[in-house]
Amino acid sequence: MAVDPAPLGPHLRLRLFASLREAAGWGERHWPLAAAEAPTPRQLWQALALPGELLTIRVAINQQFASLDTPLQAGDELAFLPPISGG
Amino acid sequence: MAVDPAPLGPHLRLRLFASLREAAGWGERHWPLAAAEAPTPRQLWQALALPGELLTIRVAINQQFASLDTPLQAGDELAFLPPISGG
Amino acid sequence: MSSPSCRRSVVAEVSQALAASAGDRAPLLRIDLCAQPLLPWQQLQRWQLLLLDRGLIAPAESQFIGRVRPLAGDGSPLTRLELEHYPGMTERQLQSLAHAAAVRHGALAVLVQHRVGHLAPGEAIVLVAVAADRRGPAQRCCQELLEALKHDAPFWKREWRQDGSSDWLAGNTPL
Amino acid sequence: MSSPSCRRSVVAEVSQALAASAGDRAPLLRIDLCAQPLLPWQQLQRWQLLLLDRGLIAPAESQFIGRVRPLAGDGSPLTRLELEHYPGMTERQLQSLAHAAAVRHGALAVLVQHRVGHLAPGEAIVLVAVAADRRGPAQRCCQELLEALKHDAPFWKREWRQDGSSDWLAGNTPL
Repeated sequence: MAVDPAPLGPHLRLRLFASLREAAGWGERHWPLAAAEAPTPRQLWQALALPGELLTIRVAINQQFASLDTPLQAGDELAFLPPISGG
Repeated sequence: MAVDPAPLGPHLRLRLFASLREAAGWGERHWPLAAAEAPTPRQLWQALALPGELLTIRVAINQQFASLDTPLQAGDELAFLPPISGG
Repeated sequence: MSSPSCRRSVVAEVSQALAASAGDRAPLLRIDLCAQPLLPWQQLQRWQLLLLDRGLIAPAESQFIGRVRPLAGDGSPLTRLELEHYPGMTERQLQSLAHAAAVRHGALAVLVQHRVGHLAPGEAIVLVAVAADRRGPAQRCCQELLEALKHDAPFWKREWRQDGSSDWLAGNTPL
Repeated sequence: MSSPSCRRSVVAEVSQALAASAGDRAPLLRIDLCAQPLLPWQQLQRWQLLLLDRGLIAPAESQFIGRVRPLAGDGSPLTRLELEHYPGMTERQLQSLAHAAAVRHGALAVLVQHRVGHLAPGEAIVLVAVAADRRGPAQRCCQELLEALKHDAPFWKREWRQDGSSDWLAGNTPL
């Protein structure tokens, strides 16, 4: 799964992991932002038409757990995390 | 602390440990029994005039915890155990 | 003291420097992600030397080791277990969970070693060790930290079976 | 597999033979009283080899190590800790407590190593390890067995101080 090149203008970095990455067919991509745009993870989930139930997904913004309704800013890294199974 | 020699007739083996052994000045002795006699640990504690409070003491008969009021038989090993501090 | 098989997180180094400068109270944390087989006794022995080196005598030490089960969730033999993680976030979360648990329980030191990559059945996945002044805090901290990292550190397990098929696990085994 | 520093109890041998003949369900118990320094990692590694030898892969392993504190109860430096026991009864009680805890929690195997004699500050007093199929039973069994042996196995601690004075402890440190 190739990573698309980062756009020159303001953008988000998007990341998927494990089962979600495989179902979506990509693990990392960039999302260009218009100047005043501050989408939430929930809005991006719908815009990307990602597979599965958002209910089972946790999100991380800049590698920290965050709410689905946090407004995102240019430069942010947003990750959708399927159910965790560590340890 | 020398152990007294075992008497020829029916008897109990008595044992004390740790602080109780040191307070009493002996660790092991024998207690002759008359034919029909079956004293309890509580009775022996009093007969021996052992130091300290019986309330804080546990007894073991033949190396198993037992009640203070169990009748003892010839050949039994009775131990008075001060508060335990293991592990 | 560094392990050839385990990658030391930068976050851990920084926090440890802070801990050292903050004096006796700050817990000593050591957190590693390991791409190579994790040998718990070796790691524990190394950790023990590290504690001695810092002058820490821990009257109580509680440890947990988790290993790969021989069977997959569907009961068929497991050939290997794959552990994916989120580089950067996983280390940071382990660090933050370990620090929070150590402070909550007043632990002297916490060690977490967690595998990533491909593991064979029987191999160690995770090692958590907690040194404390009393047995209660050591045990409770170890237990809580294990639950915390199972639920709040981004790891994903995939079971590979003999026929080449695989499944991502959708959660943890019950406590 | 036998340890040079630890005296194996006869009761443990018998129970293990029984366990072996009773099939998979009986827990593997290994109980030792040690008159010489107890090196926890060595013992754990040996135990691990014993489990492998019996074909036991334990997905979850919980351990506890207790060490001699540097200070006596009155806050003065401790020169050594003396551990008295009741030969025969102590081994039997450890065996019976370990068996009961293992059965109660369905543990696969339990290791108990306990020092007797004179110990220096920092030396290991007790090592308890429990192997089980899941982390909950492993942790709970380890914790319960530690409490049980602290309260129901006949051991007595005496703290020796620098001025040659000593005190028998009248109980355990709080949990």
